Amino acid sequence: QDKLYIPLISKGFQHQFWQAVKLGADKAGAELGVDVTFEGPDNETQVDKQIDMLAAALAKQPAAVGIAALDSQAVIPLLKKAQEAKIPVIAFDSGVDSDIPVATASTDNMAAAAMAADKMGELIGGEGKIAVVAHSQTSLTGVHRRDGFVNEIKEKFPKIEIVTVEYGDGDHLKSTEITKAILAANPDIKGIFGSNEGSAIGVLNGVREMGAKVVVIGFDSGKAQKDAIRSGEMAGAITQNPVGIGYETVKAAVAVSKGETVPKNVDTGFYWYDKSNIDAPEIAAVLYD
Amino acid sequence: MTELVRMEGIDKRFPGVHALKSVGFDLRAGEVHALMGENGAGKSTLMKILSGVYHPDEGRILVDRTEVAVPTPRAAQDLGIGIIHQELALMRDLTVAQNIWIGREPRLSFGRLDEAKLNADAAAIFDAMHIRMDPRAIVGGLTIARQQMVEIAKALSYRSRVLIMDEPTAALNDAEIAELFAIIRKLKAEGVGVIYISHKMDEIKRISDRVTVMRDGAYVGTVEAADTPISTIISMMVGRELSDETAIIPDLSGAETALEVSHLSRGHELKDISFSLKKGEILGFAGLMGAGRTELARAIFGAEPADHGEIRVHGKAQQIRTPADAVSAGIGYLSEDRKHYGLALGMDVRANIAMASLPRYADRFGRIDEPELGRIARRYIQTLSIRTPGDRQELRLLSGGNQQKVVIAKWLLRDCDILIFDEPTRGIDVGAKAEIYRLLNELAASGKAIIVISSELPEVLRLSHRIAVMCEGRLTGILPGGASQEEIMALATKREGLAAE
Amino acid sequence: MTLEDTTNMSEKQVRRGAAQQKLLAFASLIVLVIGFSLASPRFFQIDNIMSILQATSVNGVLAVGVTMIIITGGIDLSIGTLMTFCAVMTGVVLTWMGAPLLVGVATGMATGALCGLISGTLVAKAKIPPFIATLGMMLVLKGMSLIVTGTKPIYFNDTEGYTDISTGSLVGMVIPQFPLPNGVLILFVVAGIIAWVLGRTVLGRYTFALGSNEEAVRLSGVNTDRWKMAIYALAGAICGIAGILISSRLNSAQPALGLGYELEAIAAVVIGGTSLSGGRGTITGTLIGALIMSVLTNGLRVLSVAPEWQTVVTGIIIIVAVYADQLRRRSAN
Amino acid sequence: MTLEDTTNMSEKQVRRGAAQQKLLAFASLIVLVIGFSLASPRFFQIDNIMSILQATSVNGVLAVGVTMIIITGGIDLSIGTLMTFCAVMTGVVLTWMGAPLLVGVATGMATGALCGLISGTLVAKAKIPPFIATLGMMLVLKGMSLIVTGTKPIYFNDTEGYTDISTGSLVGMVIPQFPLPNGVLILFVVAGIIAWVLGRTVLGRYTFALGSNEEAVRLSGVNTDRWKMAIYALAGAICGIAGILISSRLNSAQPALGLGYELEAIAAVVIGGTSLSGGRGTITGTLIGALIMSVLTNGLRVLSVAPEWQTVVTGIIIIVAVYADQLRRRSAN
Ligand SMILES: Nc1ncnc2c1ncn2[C@@H]1O[C@H](COP(=O)(O)OP(=O)(O)OP(=O)(O)O)[C@@H](O)[C@H]1O
Ligand SMILES: Nc1ncnc2c1ncn2[C@@H]1O[C@H](COP(=O)(O)OP(=O)(O)OP(=O)(O)O)[C@@H](O)[C@H]1O
Ligand SMILES: [Mg+2]
Ligand SMILES: [Mg+2]
Repeated sequence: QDKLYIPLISKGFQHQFWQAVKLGADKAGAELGVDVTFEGPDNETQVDKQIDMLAAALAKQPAAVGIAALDSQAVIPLLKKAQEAKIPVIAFDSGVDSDIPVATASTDNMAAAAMAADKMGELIGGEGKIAVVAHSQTSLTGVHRRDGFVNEIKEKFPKIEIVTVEYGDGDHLKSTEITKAILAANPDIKGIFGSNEGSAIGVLNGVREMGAKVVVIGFDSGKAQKDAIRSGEMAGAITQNPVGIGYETVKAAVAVSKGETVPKNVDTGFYWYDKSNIDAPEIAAVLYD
Repeated sequence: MTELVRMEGIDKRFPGVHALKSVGFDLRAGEVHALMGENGAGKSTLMKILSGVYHPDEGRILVDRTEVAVPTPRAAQDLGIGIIHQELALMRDLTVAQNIWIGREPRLSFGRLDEAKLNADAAAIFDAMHIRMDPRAIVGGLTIARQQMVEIAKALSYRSRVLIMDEPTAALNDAEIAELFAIIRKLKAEGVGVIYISHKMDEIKRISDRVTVMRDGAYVGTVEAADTPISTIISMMVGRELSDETAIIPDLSGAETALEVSHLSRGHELKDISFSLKKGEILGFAGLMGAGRTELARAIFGAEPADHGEIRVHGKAQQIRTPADAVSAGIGYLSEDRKHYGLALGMDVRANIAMASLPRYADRFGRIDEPELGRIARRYIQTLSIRTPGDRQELRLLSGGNQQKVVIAKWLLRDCDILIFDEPTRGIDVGAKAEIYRLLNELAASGKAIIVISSELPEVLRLSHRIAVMCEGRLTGILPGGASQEEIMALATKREGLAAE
Repeated sequence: MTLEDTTNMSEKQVRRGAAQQKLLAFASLIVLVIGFSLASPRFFQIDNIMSILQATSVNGVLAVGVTMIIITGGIDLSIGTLMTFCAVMTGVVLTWMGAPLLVGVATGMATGALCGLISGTLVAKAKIPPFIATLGMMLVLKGMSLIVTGTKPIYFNDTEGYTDISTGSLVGMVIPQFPLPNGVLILFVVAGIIAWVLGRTVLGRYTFALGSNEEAVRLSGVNTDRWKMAIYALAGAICGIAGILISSRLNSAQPALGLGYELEAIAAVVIGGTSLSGGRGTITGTLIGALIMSVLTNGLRVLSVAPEWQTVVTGIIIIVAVYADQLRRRSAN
Repeated sequence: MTLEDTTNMSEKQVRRGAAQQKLLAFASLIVLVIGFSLASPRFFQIDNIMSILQATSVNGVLAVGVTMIIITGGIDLSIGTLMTFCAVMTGVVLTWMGAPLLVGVATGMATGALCGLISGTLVAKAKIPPFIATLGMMLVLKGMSLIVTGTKPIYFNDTEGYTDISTGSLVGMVIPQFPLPNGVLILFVVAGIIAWVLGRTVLGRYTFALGSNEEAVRLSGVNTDRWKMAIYALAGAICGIAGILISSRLNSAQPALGLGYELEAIAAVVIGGTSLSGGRGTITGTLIGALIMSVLTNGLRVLSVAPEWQTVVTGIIIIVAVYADQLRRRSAN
């Protein structure tokens, strides 16, 4: 009668991306008959808050625990504790610098952002000015997406100039104001990349309010981005498979806790979607509102 | 005469203090009934009960011979009871007129204020009081005396049938007191009953019809003012006779100069002031309200440093830019506004007494010698007969006069060579006043140089070895001790315009 | 009479002084604007100026609301999440229940007023320190927004004209060269009304009086509790307006937004010279404070200053601006 | 004499009252702990209690530091980012320059003291309101941490024993059943020292006096500016300790961390009964406040309450706890 209990400690819970991960986790929980809880700190700087959460989760002596570490090293002492208590650990979204996790279900954010850069280069014809509105200067996803994008542009498109990289904390309004300032400072800008949902929507808003003609490339999914892509305001976006990440994490956790072996790395993949393929079944399956 | 108010068997306890012990009191229409008693006797507490601030533990209140409840200040107002609180209860960021009419602002439609009427009404009240006051002045910028005027005007504006005045003249000068008395007489004629609390004994004879005396929270008796000598009232208050002494002016010709102020000026407030003070001397400062005595003291003390001029202490020129400079040069200053500038009301008696002398009672780790401070505090509580349940009582719970004594204790403990007392006996009862006069004389005799600023001419005359008089920021003259009141008033009203003629 | 003379002189002085003061209060702002204009030709463009104003609107409205509370000597930490909650309730009424626009706007403001009233009651009746009462409300409202929406944004796609509330331009329709966004117009209207309320009405008088000496007001027979509750409720309704503005701009009610907006608004108020200990403050000051903040942010971005340096420079300039203001006040004395 | 009698009576009463008060002050905390223990058997386990204490350590240390500043009637918004900056400077000295452990710890505290001194100078000498001065510092320090580190965390892998500062257990080495983390020990030591400073030393006395009536203290001939600067500097040094604790726990200096920690610490102080208007407050209260907050957070997590409901419940309980405390104080009067 005692259901298995599996807590997932994520990097956040309010953003649509994390809600989609939660959706997948809950789905797996329902299918496999286990209790799943899902929580994360308010923002991605709160490394110690996440550690407190992990500690509270371990206190509940779960069957296994899932963690999307905000810092790849800071969680290690607690993971060691989990290991001692024989609680298997599954890493999701991004890995940790340790071999304690028995499995990792994540996306290669660098590669995903590089794909966005390729599309941007294509769409603006390989030259001109562009800008990046990233969601964080310090979080792993923020840094990886920024670097993935910037490096790819530098490598492949020497004629494209990235005029600025600004950070809007994923706050829609802040990203809007940033975009407007970028447009004011660089009226001849040709494209802007928003590195997560909040940033992308902010860029879209800013472009709209300034009445500018700019290629907007987004990241993640959500109703507003989907609508904008359908209407052509946004050229396209990269999406990961958050539902899949959540689902695979719980699935692996259950398997491990039952003593089965699981593959060490589960790459849940990423996809480019635009007006042309947004309704294709394999894309529609990884998008969320 | 018809009876307006009767209080019977009023009992009130505070933690550690039995403030009122079954006190009775009555007030008739058209009389001025003085309420007398030492500091902490319970006068203010009794009046706060009548005006709805405190609730009695026992006893009843009758207004027009019917028993009433006075749960809130509002209820008291509705019963026609108005009060001037001893501790000024003003909104410092608001203007004079706004303070007076708070809660009763004349309104236009949509909750709009009729500011013009507000100011005109306030101006009318001041006109009736024969006082010049800008209704639009911010109250926080007024001197204590003028704030007191605002309180009085506010109380008058209620047109109450019962008007309680808790030490209304503590900060006032003779001229203003005369105006106030004229107003009280007019109110009396209109049938208003006035309860009058004061520590100035001469006022009692001048204005009151009956006198009720309290001691230690208990009712002592009620007498007719006209046929009871002051000395009887005093002995009812303090339970013993007080002997009145006059100043003995010592020969200071050989004494060395302690303080020399030359050509001190600041803005419009202080104009080219020079004087000197000898060791062992008490120099009184007289002047009308706003003459600039407080400003002068604050300038010497570095609270608001002067623009020009020189201050020499024991012959040495001193740069005094802050009070800390002044204190280390050996100058102490007791402010006239104890609430804002003198005391930390949230702290206890002991801490306040020690405030200026702390480092002296600390070791090199900064650790305070609490037992010693306790002993000292209790010693001052005894010598100044400060009425408090103990040296750890928070200061805000002490009666006004007892708070004043704590400020005095603070400066006595600091033991400065030069002491400036600005209105040292404000709100202090006769018994304690005599005690303070004795203390000041002793301090002088032991070689301290003392400046006493006072609005009470008798006090200045009683204490001073010499009397400096100021008018509108100028020092208009220095008179020898024992000068007549007329001489002083002549200098106090010697305006610059007139002087030029 | 001499006294008469001095009074008059000072009266005149005071008036002239006041005019100077008002102008000088803008000094920091003007210096900033001139500085940025010299540094980048892109800064002083009509489009960018409109952006700056637009960026001021939400924070400005919040700041105006909280100015009242700060003048009473209180504080309101819940304004950011209350703004969001109002946006969410507007969304619920407009999108989920399909009510007409006006009903939605009214709901947003009513939600704000109600929550403000709750805070006010906690402060006035339960005597809970404003910091705690509104900290509690901040958390409660943050959670409530997520609960009501199921953590998903509510989009206003079906409500015709909702985005125009903030981004349309009535002024631009009359004077095409000056496309002042409606959001800014609303900010000015709200600021005007509250300035009037503070300066001319009974409510305003008690706002200052409460902050100056609450006990004295109570002793004067005023029902201080009731007035305080009214002030918190009014401030709450203004947060409701901010909620409508932000959701109209984002065309959605974002339930996770809002935290941190309170600090920005309070900063604008304090930069504008309102004292946190209550009793004094002006709406003009608050507007200037809010403008200083958005000019700074925008200007540094237009100059493409590195983001980490933007924070450093912002911090320094805020201190310097307030210091300059401090000196001005002292010398005016 | 009557007064003599009352004195004795009151002295006794006061003492008995004080003891009762002290016990009752813990009431909210105890009720919470009992409630959670009944609700979940997992809550009152030694491991979980240690987690709670460990989670209190950083916030507790920050709160102890800012308690002093709040008692003076000031506020310090920069504590969160200052903590981070101190951690960063410690990292620079230890990891980049390879200095010995003690030098690193000293650097962290010195950095804190220096920055506190700057804030204190801005407040005391330049007369900038504490809210603004420390808001400015908060931004400056936030930027500085990012600049110094190049936005990347500094790891302490090469510094032997650095993580033990916070996560090791000296107590556990003596009493194995009670593995109290060193971080908590440090919190208690810091709290003890500051409680002593506040209660027994000249600095402490002036801390209260400044908050009670600064002008009166100044007019008593005390160099208020210098004392205020000393208090801010001491509080800064304590932030330095918090920085060492958090970086030792995370084995890294995270440059983006810190924003929001100030609010949490200030909340703990105010929940603990210290008045934001200054003049009164206790370190015991602050510790209780910090514990209430971490017991709440942990308990709700152990009960697996949904995160959005966690916020709502936290908000309500904070209000209720402070209200209960309010009632207690009133009835004690
Ligand atoms: N709120 C209070 N809590 C505790 N004690 C109080 C309180 N209010 C007054 N007391 C005490 O009650 C006694 C009476 O105080 P009260 O203010 O009535 O004296 P008073 O006669 O007006 O004295 P004074 O002439 O100094 O104004 C004093 O001992 C005072 O310390
Ligand atoms: N009638 C007045 N109108 C406006 N301001 C006044 C008036 N009277 C005094 N002041 C203010 O008070 C200052 C001087 O007052 P100060 O307190 O030094 O006088 P004082 O002689 O000590 O009188 P007081 O008895 O009031 O203490 C002036 O500079 C002025 O600012
Ligand atoms: Mg009294
Ligand atoms: Mg004076």
